[in-house]
Amino acid sequence: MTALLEVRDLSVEYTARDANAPRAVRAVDGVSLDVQRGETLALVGESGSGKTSLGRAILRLVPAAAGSVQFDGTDVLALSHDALKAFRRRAQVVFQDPKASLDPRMCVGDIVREGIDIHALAPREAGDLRVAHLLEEVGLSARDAHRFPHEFSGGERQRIAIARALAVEPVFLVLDEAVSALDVLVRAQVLDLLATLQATRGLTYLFIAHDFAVVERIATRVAVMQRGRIVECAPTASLFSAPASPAAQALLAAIPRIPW
Amino acid sequence: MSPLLAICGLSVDAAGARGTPSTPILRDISFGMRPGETVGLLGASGSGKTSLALAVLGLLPPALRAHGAIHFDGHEMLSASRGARRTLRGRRVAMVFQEPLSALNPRMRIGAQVAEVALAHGEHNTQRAARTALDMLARAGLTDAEDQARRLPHELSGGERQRVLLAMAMLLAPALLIADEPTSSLDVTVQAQVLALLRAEQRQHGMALLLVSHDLSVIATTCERTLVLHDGRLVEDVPTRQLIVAPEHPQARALVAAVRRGPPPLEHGT
Amino acid sequence: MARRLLRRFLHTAVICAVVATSVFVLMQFAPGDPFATALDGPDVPPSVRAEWRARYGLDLPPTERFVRWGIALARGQLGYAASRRQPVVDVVADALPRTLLLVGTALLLGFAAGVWIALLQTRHHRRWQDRVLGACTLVGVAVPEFLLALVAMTWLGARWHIFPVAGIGSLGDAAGWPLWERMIDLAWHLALPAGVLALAVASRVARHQRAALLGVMREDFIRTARAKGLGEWDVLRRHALPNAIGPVIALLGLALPSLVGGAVLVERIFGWPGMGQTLFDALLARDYPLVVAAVLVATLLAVVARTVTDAIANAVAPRRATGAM
Amino acid sequence: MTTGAWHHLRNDAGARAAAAVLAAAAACAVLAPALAPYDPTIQPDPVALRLLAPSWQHPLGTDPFSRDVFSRMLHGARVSLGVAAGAMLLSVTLGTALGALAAVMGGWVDTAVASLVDVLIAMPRLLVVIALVATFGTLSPWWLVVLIGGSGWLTTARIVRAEFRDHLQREYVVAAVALGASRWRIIRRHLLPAVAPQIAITAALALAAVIPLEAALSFVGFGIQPPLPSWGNIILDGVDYLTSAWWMVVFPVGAVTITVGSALVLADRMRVAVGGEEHEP
Amino acid sequence: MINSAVRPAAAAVVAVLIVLSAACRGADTGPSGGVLVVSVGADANSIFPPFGVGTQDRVVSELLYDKLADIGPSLNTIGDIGFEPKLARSWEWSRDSLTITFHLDPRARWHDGRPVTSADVQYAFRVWTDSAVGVAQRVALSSIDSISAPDALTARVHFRERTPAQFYALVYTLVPLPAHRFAAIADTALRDAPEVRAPIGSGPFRFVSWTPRARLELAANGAYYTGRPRLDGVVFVVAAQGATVAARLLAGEADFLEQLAPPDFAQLPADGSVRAQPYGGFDYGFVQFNLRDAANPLAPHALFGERAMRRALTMAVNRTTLVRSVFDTLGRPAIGPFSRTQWTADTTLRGIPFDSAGAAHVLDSLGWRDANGDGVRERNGRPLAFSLLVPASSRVRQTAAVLLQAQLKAVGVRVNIDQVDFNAWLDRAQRGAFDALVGAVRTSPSPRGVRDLWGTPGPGRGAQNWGQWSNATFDAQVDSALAATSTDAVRAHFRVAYQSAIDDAPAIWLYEPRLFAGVHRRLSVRALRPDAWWSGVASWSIDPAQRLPRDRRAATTP
Repeated sequence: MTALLEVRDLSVEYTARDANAPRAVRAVDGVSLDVQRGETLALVGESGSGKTSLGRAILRLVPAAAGSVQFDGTDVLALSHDALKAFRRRAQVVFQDPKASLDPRMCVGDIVREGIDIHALAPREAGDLRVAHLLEEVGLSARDAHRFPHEFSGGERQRIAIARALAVEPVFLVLDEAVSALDVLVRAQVLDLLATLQATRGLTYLFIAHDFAVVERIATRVAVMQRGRIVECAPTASLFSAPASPAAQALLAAIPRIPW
Repeated sequence: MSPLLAICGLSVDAAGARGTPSTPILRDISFGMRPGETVGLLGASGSGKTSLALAVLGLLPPALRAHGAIHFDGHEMLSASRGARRTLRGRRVAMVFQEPLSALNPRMRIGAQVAEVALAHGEHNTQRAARTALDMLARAGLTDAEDQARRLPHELSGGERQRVLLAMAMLLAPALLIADEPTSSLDVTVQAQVLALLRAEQRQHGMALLLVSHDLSVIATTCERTLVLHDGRLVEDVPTRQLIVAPEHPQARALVAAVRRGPPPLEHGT
Repeated sequence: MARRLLRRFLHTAVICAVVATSVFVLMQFAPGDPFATALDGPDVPPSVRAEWRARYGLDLPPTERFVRWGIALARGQLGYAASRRQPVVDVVADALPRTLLLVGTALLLGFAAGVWIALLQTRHHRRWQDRVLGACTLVGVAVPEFLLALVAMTWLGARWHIFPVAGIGSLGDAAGWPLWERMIDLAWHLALPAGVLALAVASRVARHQRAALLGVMREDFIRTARAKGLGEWDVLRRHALPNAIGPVIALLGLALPSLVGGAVLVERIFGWPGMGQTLFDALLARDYPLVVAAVLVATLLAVVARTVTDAIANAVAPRRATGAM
Repeated sequence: MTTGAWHHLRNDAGARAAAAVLAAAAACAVLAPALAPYDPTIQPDPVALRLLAPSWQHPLGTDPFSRDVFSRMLHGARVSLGVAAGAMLLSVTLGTALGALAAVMGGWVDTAVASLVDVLIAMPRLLVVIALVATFGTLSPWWLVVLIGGSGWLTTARIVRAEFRDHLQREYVVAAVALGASRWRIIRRHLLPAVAPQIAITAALALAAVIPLEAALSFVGFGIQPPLPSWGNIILDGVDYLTSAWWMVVFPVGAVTITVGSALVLADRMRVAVGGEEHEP
Repeated sequence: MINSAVRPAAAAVVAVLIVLSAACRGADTGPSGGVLVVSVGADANSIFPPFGVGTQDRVVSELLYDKLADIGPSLNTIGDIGFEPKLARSWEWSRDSLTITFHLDPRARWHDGRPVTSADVQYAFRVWTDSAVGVAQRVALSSIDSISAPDALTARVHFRERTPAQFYALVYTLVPLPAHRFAAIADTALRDAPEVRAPIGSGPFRFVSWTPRARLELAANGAYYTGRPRLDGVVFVVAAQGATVAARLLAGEADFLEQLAPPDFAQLPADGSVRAQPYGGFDYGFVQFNLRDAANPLAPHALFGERAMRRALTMAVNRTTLVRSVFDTLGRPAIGPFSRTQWTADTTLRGIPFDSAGAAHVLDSLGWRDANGDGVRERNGRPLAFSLLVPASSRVRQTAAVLLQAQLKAVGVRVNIDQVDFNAWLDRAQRGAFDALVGAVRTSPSPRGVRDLWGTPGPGRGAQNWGQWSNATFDAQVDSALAATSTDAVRAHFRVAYQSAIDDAPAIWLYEPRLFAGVHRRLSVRALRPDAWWSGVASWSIDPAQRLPRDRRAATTP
């Protein structure tokens, strides 16, 4: 079976508006990676290492400067308008800051059903039912559909964001620092939820994080990024026991250990 | 030894909009700190940790009202005059904030920002203040301090900024340092360095440290004693070791469990 | 840096070309010509009118006139102001310094006063000082400038003789006075027109500055400054103001054209023949070389003012590095 | 506007007072024919009854044509506020459309709109309107709306463009893009509601700018044609009598000031409601 | 326009002032020194006589330049009766009246000290008549063939034809110019030459400085041939806003204001520091009907083509009320196409009386009836409405229009006021693109102007007859009047002409303002000549006891 996602030599550039002249900054520099169906590939690196850009380029949320992205056999970077819309049903994203990623002016029900409406997946009442279902699936209550994001805690908001992503029934989720902004307590709960969803829905995750501590629990494999490149990619267990790159070693050393 | 800080029955309320009842943020908090003691304040977000820290400095937002008593260094902070509180802040009690970027004045050179602490507390010689600031910046682990002092905050990395904040807080060797989530916005690798610096400074000057965090692993490495705050109430006040071994309150137990659990038994794919 | 200046220059040139062309085209649709008043007499035969039109090229087809005018303009020849019987350059050279003086004084005074008011208001936020000053600035923005000018002229000038009613300087042997006396005389004549404009500027600046200051006062670094043990005035002056003044300066640069617009009526009322009045008269006289020149000068001034204020604003408050990319 | 901001605004005494004043002014305008004791154009006796001081018959006095100033003020509200509201709506709509277009389309559209704004913002609005009025000769109130409105969209366009660009970067919009939402849907469902408070603020500011503009235009003789009363031409009728018949100037100027002030206060309070205005002691 | 409360007081002031000013007239000797400050609303455009057009141009240029002779207090324009010698000490006519020989005053000097010679008269004639220079009033000298200079102090003017007003036309238009200064400048370049902005004249005052749109300063010409003026200087201070112009006088910053507006009377200081001095004016205002269709000049106007309609509208207007409202006591209803100050004026003519019932009756009989009850009459479904073109520059005319609008509304006529800026107003008036307009003229002392204003448009007449009114009787009588040489004959012909104009109603003759100059207490003025208040400035004086710092200036003798 081929990989669900094949990224080859992907580069992303930004125009930095410096004081003097605009100059191109290469955020992602020739990255290649595969994500197998049903696995969780963790992408770890310090801030500014280009992991977020990589994730967004894969979803075509930012333009790629070079390279290719094959998703389930089709070239994502060459998709037509309609095909792109179809692709967006299959690949979804959850962002780091649950406060910023939810439209504060929409009630939770509307947020979650936006994808259903865009892709015309269900008529009015059936849509409501689906929204209720989704909310319950992520650990909220159907009644929460009428409330607004600001009435929820951080963890709950992230659940809403997950429900929104799941509404279009994707097979692939980019979790862009999806738990980084959460308290340790909530973080564990959301990670549990993600694990459960992966199990029940057969999802594939690209899990972006800056912290080995969270990755350890959820990832099948870990890719370590540094300055736009992937410096190491290995199964979780082997990476944790024998990190090869200095970047991975530093990250590993930084996990706070409680002196039991 | 007489306590450095004694908080008795502290409550903080958010004044509600007209007509609506006020919401309690902190309820009836009491604890004390001896000079040189390191205390962790553990709690989930929204538990009122930051409000407690700000209340000690008398920096609560105007919408928040505090009741009870905060005795610090021979003063009653809640009833003290503005001037009296002002002279204590920065000199006897200092604070390090969570977001080092936003906590620094974006258009003031960092050297000047550090030196300002000295100038605000009786130092009139600007050059001497600048020199003190440079020494402190160097001690805080800022490489090439003289050059860095001339920079603006956005030209520094996150870890460097937090060192600047720490230098600012430590400049006049306060009796009490309050660190509010000093590491949570930093990269993991930098977190460890900043915590190490904090511990080193605390030990060298023998000041008291109140470390506020939601992460027990941060507190556990630094503090002798841990307070657990839940929903505005103090639910645990025990030595850290005891908390880790035998947390009593359910919330405390959850917080401990969150960092204690190893990798979960996940079944990958099929 | 050179490239940026060049870009800016080209941008300005394009703006000027667009402005000049549109004004020229607009003026073609306006009925009447610069000699309407001059030739409005029973003993002026049509032949004389035709001669006059021919003299200033008004009898040419518009396209040809446009081409000729464009070429002359590109060469830097602003032409002849038929309604004023002077070269346009002379008219502008006469009026521009006066407007610069008036608007410049008003701007500086108003800005300083406005910032000061805003500082006071922020210091005493939500107390009576804030409310009283807030009410004053509100009225200062809401009352039409021309009325303020009329009231000032009527009472402070004509009734109470505190300031001269109008004019740009004293009569008599003023020309022979020593420099400093002439400066004082000028300031005395400038007081009312500049004062009225400054009042308007101060009110606007104070309102924006107050809002900006309050915005900054919510920032974390203000809390840091307080945690250092700084007094409130120091916090305001040293930390809040430098971070809040940039947008207000930039805004002032944007507001300059409207200030010039308000200056038209103020100049008229106080007999202060500056650019605003020149442009107004030229518009009514259909003196398009003068209109185009005045509009160009106004445009250039606005562009320069914006460049300068943007530069100041940038220097005062360098853009904060935006967190992630 | 978020519900929070809306709630905040509704509980704000200043905002409520300002809104009440504006509503009252609007009510005067709408109900002018019913409220006005006299026909605003009728001249009972332009010799004996001219420039009468306020009295029970004429609460705000009479003008140099013996017309009732109170009735003219009420009918003037109709014209002045009508023109102002029309011009405000036009300029805000135009500004929102162009600003949104520039932000969403980017590229040359953005450059074109930004350049246009750059050009127009350099010219004094009063003079632009005077030039246009002089060109077109007499203007009906409708044309005045078009001219004033057409020259006032710059601020809104700038703000909408900046806000749109800001929101386009935010994660909730990126999330919508990731869901496959079309541009139009993003504008309609996310950006416009997000920027609506800013648009409302610029609308209030536009209103505050337009009312004095009409007055200034009347003052130089290019405003609403007589005998139709507007606040501006009531001031013009009275400006020669500043010292002898104060009522001719005080009331219309007062009306202009209070209306403009209310619009400004409303804009302020909206800004506070949206952005919060909290200040630590 | 005066507040009703102060009106009686103002009337009393006016009465007293008339007496006072009469008393002043006698004072020929008086103190010298002091600077006269005149507050004006419009700056001069050109102070060089040939290029002057506006009133202010004339004011300044006539203080700077002397004419050959000046019109006398009688303002007669026929022959040379009453004319006073100026640069020309004397003159004589040839027997056929086709030549007038002027003898220049040998004492006359230009401001630079050079004598005034006959070559200067010749040069002036060339400037006025050369189309390369393009002087607007060229046509006024069209009857002059040439000017010869038998010697330096004799200028002989040769006319092509004799006309009653040939002397007036010559001396009132042609002003000797300093040939030695300008002859080197090509005629085509003269207009824009910088020299004309700082001219050298022959008059009682010499040019000092000019800050356009702000102030223009003149100083006494110490070498003036009839003696130095009493004033040390004259300064004109300019402000565009009417209120400011008046405020300057009222605040004592200026000594003189040509014309007080009605609202100014309410503001005259209680201490009497400023008085109002009446003098006659040559102004009258009217509503002119366009007898041709605004869109098609060949077709008659749908309303005003009918004489009965014009008369009916005239009948509907209560001019007494209108004038009282606009001017209070400072104006009078106009009688016909002339001003009462003109010597050809006739106050005994039959006007069309105010009679709104009569007007309604005529309109009814013309078929204009208000069938739909909207207050406006209709005929064949077309409402009785027209637009009235008003210049935004004139408050008086705007006010008159608003009053007129209300009065005509009362008889079921809807007037739409079309207020445009002066330039557009003039453009539309000249193109005939209007229904009716509110016009006002300031005529010259000569009755000739009436032919251009109201004569049938065509060669030599009707240049400003924008309403295209045409009346053969009027034309013939005006021609006869202007050809007549006896004043009685002139009056008789004009009487018939005026009456035919009044009866035919090409316009509603609205008002004639009385002029009141504002004069500060410290200033003594002579009688103000209706056509030129400035004619006697050289003999005005300022009370030495009331000198101000602004009167101090360097010695004025060159």
